[in-house]
Amino acid sequence: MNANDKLLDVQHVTQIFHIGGLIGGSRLVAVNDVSFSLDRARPEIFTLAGESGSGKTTLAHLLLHDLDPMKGQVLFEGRDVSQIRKRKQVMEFMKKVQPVFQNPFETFNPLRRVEDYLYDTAIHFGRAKDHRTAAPIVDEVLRNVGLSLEEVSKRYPHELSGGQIQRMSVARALIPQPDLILADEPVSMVDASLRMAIVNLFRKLRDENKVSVVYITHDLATAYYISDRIAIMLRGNFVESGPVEAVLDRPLHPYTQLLKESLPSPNPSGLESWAKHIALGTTDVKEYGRVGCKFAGRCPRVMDICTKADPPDVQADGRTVKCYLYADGAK
Amino acid sequence: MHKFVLGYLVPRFAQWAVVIFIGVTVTFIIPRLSPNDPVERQISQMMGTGARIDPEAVEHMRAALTEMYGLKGSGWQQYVAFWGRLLRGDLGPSLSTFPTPVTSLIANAMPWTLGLLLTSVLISWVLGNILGAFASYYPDSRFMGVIDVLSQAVRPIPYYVWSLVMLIMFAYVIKIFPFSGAYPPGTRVALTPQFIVTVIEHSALPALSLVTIGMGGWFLGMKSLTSNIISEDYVTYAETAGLRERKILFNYVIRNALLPQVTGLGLQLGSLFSGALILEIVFGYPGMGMLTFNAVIGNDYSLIMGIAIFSIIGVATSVLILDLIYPLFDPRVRHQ
Amino acid sequence: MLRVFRDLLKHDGRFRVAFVFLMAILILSTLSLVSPYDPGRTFKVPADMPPSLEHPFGTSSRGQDIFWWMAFAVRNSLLLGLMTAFVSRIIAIGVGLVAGYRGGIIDRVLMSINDSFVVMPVLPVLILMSFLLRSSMSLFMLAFIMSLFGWPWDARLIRAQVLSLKERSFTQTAVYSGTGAFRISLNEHLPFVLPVVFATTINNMLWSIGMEVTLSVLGLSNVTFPTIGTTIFWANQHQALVAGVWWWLAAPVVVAIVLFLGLYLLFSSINEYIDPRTRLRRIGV
Amino acid sequence: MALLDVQNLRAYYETQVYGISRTVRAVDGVSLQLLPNEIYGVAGESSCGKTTLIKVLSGTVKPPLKIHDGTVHYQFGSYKVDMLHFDSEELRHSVRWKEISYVPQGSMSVLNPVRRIIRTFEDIVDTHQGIQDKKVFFNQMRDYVNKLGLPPDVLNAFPHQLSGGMRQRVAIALATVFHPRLIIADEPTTALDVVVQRGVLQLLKDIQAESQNTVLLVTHDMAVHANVADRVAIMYAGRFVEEAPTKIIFGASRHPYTQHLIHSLPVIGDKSSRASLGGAPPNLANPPNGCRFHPRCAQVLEICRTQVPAMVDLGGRHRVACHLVKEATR
Repeated sequence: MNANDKLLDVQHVTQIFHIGGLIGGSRLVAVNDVSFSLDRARPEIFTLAGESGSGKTTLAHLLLHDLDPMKGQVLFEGRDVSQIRKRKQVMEFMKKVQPVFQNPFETFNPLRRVEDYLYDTAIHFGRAKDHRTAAPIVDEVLRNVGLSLEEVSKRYPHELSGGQIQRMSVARALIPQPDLILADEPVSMVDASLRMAIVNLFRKLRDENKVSVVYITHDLATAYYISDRIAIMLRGNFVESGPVEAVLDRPLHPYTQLLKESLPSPNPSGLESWAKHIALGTTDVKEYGRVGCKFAGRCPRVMDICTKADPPDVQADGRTVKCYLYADGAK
Repeated sequence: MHKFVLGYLVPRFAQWAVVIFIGVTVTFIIPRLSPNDPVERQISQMMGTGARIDPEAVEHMRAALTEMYGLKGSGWQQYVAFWGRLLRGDLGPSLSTFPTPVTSLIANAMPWTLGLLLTSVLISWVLGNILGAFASYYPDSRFMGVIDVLSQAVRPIPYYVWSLVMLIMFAYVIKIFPFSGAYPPGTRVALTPQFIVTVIEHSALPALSLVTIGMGGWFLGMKSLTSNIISEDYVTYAETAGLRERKILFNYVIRNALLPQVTGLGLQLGSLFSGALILEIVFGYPGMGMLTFNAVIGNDYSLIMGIAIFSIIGVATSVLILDLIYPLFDPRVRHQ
Repeated sequence: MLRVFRDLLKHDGRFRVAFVFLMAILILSTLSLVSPYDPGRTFKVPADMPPSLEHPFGTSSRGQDIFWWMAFAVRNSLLLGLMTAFVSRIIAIGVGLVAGYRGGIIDRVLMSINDSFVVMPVLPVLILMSFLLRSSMSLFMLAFIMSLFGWPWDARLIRAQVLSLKERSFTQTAVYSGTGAFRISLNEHLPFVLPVVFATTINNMLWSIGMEVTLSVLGLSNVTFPTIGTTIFWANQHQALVAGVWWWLAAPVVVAIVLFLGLYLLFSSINEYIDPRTRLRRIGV
Repeated sequence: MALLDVQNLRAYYETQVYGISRTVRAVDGVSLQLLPNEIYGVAGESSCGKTTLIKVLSGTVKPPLKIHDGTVHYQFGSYKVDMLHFDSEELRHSVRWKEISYVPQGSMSVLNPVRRIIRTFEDIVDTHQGIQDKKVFFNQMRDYVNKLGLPPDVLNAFPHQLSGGMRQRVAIALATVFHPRLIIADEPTTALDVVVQRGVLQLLKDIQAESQNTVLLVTHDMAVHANVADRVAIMYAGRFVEEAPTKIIFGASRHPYTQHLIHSLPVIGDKSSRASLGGAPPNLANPPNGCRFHPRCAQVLEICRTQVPAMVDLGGRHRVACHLVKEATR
């Protein structure tokens, strides 16, 4: 498996932020030694799951080349993303990687017609010469996401529902025929009744359009429903990553177990387990600064080694887990 | 705590230094740009008086004037010498009232302007803010409606025109206040009670016009600020919790609306200072404004330079003081 | 544009007042083209005549008809205001958009210069400048110098707005639609910035005309050139109030108030109308 | 005896902007009863009118919101309060926070940013009860928040220094300081992470169990209702479509919209494909006539397009407004 048949290859990426004044101020390791990769041959949906302050959005900025990593590399089709400087290279990169944003009502300028963005994308990425030749292409991608040009043409964002706008956002991303879509919490602001339409859409993109998706979310339920592989993030670290069935059906890392347990299940029978009291989370910044495992402060099975040094990445039951409980010596 | 010092205080002092540096440099450069050389003008003015002065004395005069104007040597040497003198607090002698130094002229004019400016700015700031908050918290009260219309009418009018209107109305049409000056000519300047009374009586009209103009501005500013804050969540929450209106108005609405007004005061100081200058000229009030007027009439080049520099340093320092006071108002700045 | 005008006229009292005031000013200034008297020449009419049918604003001690003189004065002051506002807008928008969008070192440098100008008391510096240029200070030069001092406060407002717009995701959507940085500023950010630009234009006119009045009263501008300021200068010079020729001083003061009030009311009513929030509410969000 | 009885409530937003007047019929004919000692859940998606309902029930109706019809009667023991026609001063003095308190959604913007938390406690308690000795009061509050799982130094902190979960617990502590009979919680945990949300909801449940009062819990998250609420009402486009004890809502609901809300949620462990509703939530400025759900309903009948379905009582406190049900029972 040589390098260039990997669509995306993230190698030991670390990003450190400086908060506070010019000199002094504390260091925050937002992303700590993260690695994963997507194959070009097999399009898949890879989920980055984690709560607020877990570093998943920072990682998204690193993948989209908004930020360059302090350590490690992000390779796209074998080439280091941080080397992309010139306008032509940037356009080439954007042709292959497109984002979908969280808030439908912020994705498009409230004072411009939504369709203008689709026409711009078609023209700028060479799919059409002008407005007239762009129309059929725009209509085709809109049908692809379950809408039609005539249903949404001349409309401003406030004249469309959250669900419709989010679909247009996906349609816009499809126009340059990208290989990878990076969706940052694409459904969290959409009504539950319309949410499934968008979620099913991502599945269709993978199966029919052969587009890989990096899906960023805090909602494990939708992640389980559509993704092939998942990585659970805590304070900048991959604490558990692997096939979604392994990670979520049989979670090993205590934090993943806590996340799964805390998710209220939509049937009243499961009352007792949910009612069990859990330790109150300390303020985020303190947990970032911890030595060793970031979860040690709250982990029901903490050992003293956990507070000494960063736990190793262990292969167990078909996934990788960063926890001393499963390190070979510990059994 | 040190994060606050580095994050907030250091940049403020840096900004203060930059403002003064740019201000002083601008006042240094302008005269050098102007087509007519002040030394020649001074000499031609003297020649113009018809007195016969032999050329040798003129030559001597030219050297002395050039030296005094700091025009000796290359541009860079002049600049360094300029800063040297400034740091020693020597702004050179005033020409029209030779040889009294500029600094002493400014020294006895400044207290008058400060007195007038500080009192009227404080009164108009406090009054304007309180009334502005009441106006938007009780929108249907008629009294507030009248003040609102008056402030909108007064606010756009520049200081000069407004002071003229006040002068015509209160000194000319309805003779309540004396015509001009801070005290009748010839009274002994001393800290005796009657002297103070005459000063107050004389400076009432300029103070009144400064206050009415200033208050209009602060009133409208505060009114729009509070109308946004009234719909903020913490105000609705306080109302839902059944707090009394007075407590909500003072501890929630005004307390938060004051923050931008404090910054606003800082940024307005420059224009307030200019406004006060103009007012003094109209009312013949013996502050920096009158000093400027006399300097212009007397073609006193170095006095004007001194006034310009002094005003810049004065305003920049007061803005710095306001920036230092601001964290006391806003805990979010104090506790990062 | 007509619809906007009709809406405002119908619903906003302030706009109606502003409309009446500014029409009066415009009529007065266009009359200057047909003025029977040349403002440069004095003693063409009997001096110190109170307002009468023949001389609606009366005549001045310098033997000039104040009404026709004011026609020229208002026109020149208005011209000065427009020129200063126009030039300073260009600088303000340029600095605001660049500092806001580019960020980084450029932003920090531009803003530190900007803040020093905002805080600096402009009048003493202007006095120094006009003192030296004195009579050779033409209207255009005064307008240009004032526009050098008139942009910083507004540049900061525009920058603040661009900064917030840059954070909103539709800027990123435009970037990923392949749009260039310049076109993004034009299509995405300008519609939001225009209300601020418009509001500050009128504010700047108020400031510059006011400043001209101040400078010419000190005799620091070309006093033979009729403007609102020079009228007051001559009235002061001839001790109009003491001599009882009150109408000579009242005319410029009244005209100034009508001009400033008209501009301010125009500013606040239109500012509210084109504010994106109300515009969205009007479209029926 | 019902703590709250609402009959046929209609509350609309009337806006007038530059000659364009719009009426949004946010709450359009809602009737409900709250019983003592229960957690009553209201579920509904965005723009279904649940926030407007809360504004009316908590007595914070301000223009452009106007009450058009209906009655809202509270019964605090022997003390009757007609919320729509009640003297605002007496309401402020004896009902607000003593009988009805409120837990907001985003607690970041709810606490006064420039005052320490203890000051907000003092403001509320001093207004209603008066504080004799500030020192004693501080210690009382410290023990009280400690009991609710908050670290004691939270009282001296400013709101911006606390995490989301911490602020939400402070909001709950504030809302329960007088042990009111009714606590209205408007999406109390939407802005929180799933672990913190669980902690906050457990706190709310414990407080309700201990003081036997009533909690009106409003959230779009059906799973939260399943684990917290005793009874649940489903709201759509300004009207109640179904109301029943939680077990019936999740086990035997009769309204297509309720069934969709429950079955559309993906669950860990079950990858079977889930359908989504067609169309979009109705625009309340001109809602569809008849049953407002009919444009999106899979089992729509002719009658649904024209006639508004009445609320039918199926017994066991299970009420539903749907022509399908009326057809079946006839």
